[in-house]
Amino acid sequence: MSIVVDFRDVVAVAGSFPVLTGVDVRIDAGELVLLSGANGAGKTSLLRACAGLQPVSAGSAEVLGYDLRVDRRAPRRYIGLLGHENCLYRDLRVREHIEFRASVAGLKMSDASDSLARVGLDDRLWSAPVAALSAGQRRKLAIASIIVSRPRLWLLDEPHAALDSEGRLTMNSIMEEVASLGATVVFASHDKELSEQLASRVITMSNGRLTEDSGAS
Amino acid sequence: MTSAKGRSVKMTATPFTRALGFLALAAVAVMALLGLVVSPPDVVQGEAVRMLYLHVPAIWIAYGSFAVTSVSSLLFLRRGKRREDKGRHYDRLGGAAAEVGVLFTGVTLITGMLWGKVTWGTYWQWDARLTTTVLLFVTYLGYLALRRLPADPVVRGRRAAIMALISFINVPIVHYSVDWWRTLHQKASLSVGRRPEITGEMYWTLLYSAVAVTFVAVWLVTHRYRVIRLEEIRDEEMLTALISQRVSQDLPPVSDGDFDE
Amino acid sequence: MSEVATVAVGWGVTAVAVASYALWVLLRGRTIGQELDIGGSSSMLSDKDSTTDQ
Amino acid sequence: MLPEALLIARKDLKIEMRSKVALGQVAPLALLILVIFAFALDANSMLLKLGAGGLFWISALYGGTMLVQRSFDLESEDGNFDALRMSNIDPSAIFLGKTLALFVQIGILELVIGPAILILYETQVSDWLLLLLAAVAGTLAFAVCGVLWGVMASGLRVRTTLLPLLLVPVLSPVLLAGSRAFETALGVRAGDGWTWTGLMFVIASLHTAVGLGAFGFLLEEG
Repeated sequence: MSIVVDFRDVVAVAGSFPVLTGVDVRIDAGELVLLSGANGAGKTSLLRACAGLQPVSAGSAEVLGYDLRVDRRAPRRYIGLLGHENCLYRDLRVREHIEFRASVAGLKMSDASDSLARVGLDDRLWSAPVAALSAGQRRKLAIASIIVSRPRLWLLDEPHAALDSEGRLTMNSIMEEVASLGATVVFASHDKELSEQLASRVITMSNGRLTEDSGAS
Repeated sequence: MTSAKGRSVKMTATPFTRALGFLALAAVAVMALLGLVVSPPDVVQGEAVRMLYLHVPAIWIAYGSFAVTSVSSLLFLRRGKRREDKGRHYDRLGGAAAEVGVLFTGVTLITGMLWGKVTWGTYWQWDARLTTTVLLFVTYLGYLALRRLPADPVVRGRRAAIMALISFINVPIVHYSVDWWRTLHQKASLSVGRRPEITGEMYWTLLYSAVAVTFVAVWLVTHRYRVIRLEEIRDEEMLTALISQRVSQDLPPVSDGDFDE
Repeated sequence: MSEVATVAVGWGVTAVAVASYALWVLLRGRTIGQELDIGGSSSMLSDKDSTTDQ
Repeated sequence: MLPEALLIARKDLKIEMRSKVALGQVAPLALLILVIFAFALDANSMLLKLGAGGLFWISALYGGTMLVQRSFDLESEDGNFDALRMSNIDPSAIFLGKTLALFVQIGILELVIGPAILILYETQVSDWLLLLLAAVAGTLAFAVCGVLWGVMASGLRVRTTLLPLLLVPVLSPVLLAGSRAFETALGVRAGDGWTWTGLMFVIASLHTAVGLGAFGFLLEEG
């Protein structure tokens, strides 16, 4: 199996605060990894470092075979990142938004409509402005925007946040589906029940490094 | 008291700069003597010509400093990427030189305005050079403001370097457009105070002053460079301390079942 | 203002500006040096203190 | 690269169409400034006529700076910059797209203040072609510099104060050239308006070259 994320002793600094203090982790293709840990443990920073958004200041970091210390941009086209924020333009309509994301990823609109249905967003919301959506609906739209770009590595920061119980189950089935198709999913969640039954591997972080790893190789 | 031996990198004064500092002081003292006492008053401008020995070297130094900033910014962007320290010495040099450049641009403006008052009868003329200089001053003040913002040092350095280069291509544009604006406009009114004939003693005094002020500027840039280095060392040590503090807090993992928020 | 007074003001302002900048740089260096528990030798400052009169 | 740039520009303009910040808020403010100038100059119609060119560019500069701010605020909002960075669009295309959108928005703003100046300050146009080309050149230079400095200041807490400090010195030659060219076009001063217009095109091209090269850096570090 090919290694998707290969971090060795990674240190990362945001401002003047060390957010990652020596992360050692390797993740294979097709894994479904849960990142667990208290607020401020470094889950978000690890996900952002994998996406090449958080610069790495020490150690070696490779994602999908690209050395992040040489080029942070290279692997991004294969990565889908769902952050705390949804990355939505408030003034666009749902349809325009998904159109924009699809065309940015070089895809047709037909793919986009499928992804909206997949996350359970009603057709009737298509012409609604993003600003009018509820928090949960926005989260779903953000997830749909990621499905559109068909990433090989999914980095999801609290994908369950703001979703209702049905939405959480849908989210889980999406993660399971893409992992079964060979994509890699790394997600952080505080919803222990929903996450642990889903994940093939649980990584616990504390103070910017790994403290427990159920699938350490 | 720790010995300075072997730790000279962390000191802002070394024997060399100490010597340079004394040299600069002595040179400035002689410069004051030459400029204020020895050299004769100008036939046209009288005593006011003594401003020349400050004003002209100051703008030379300012231009020189900004040139240093531009070159080191370029080197930082081009060479910095692959180096282990990301070429941060170029960044430090650029920052130190820009600060000294802004200081001397300020000196140029103040001495120029005072000089203008006694020779032209007015503090400010919309003269091409004055206008260009004031825009230069504001531009590099902006550069320093950008440098002061908190960010990852390499990120901040790169942003500042790009700004320095844009500012640099802007200098000739500003100069050219302002110059042209004034020549189109009022051709006569500029020749109010005639330039002094710079010959003999005045010429040598001016040249000497330029050398003396250069010593001062080099001393300032060197020390500022070292202080920036010290600031960086302090930040790095704080970071190392923070990392080891975080690492030592590692056990036992308190986080596992934390569900808040 | 007379010519002599103007020249005096010009040189004076310049001296004060440059000297205060130099002093600020030195003091900052000393402060950080002391924070780092290095440098900080009093001789370093007293040498350069004389810069104030430019 | 060009289709991607158009995509970005269309997105920005669509947002503007929906939110109507340029037309609904910035343009009225710019108009208000024209009125305020008349107060400041004591409604001296001679002075207003003479200064019309400069006053046009000052109020365009003021309103345009706000539009630059707005153009980058909507990217900082809700983490959209991250989405742009992750999207694998060429940064140069983002630069061109945002420049194009800003050009159109500042252009719209100018279409509001331009006629207002003609009416309020009783100015007459003596050379329409020069007026139009000078406006295009100045707006282009404005938009290019605006995007360049806008991205640099974006994401910083002090961006509202920092952006004008960085932008105005850079734009001062544009303001100068625009005013002189307009004065020629409005027939209040004989002069070489065409050369000034050319200068603005030169400024715009130089900054475009820098932007195409440096935008990747700036976007990444923002």
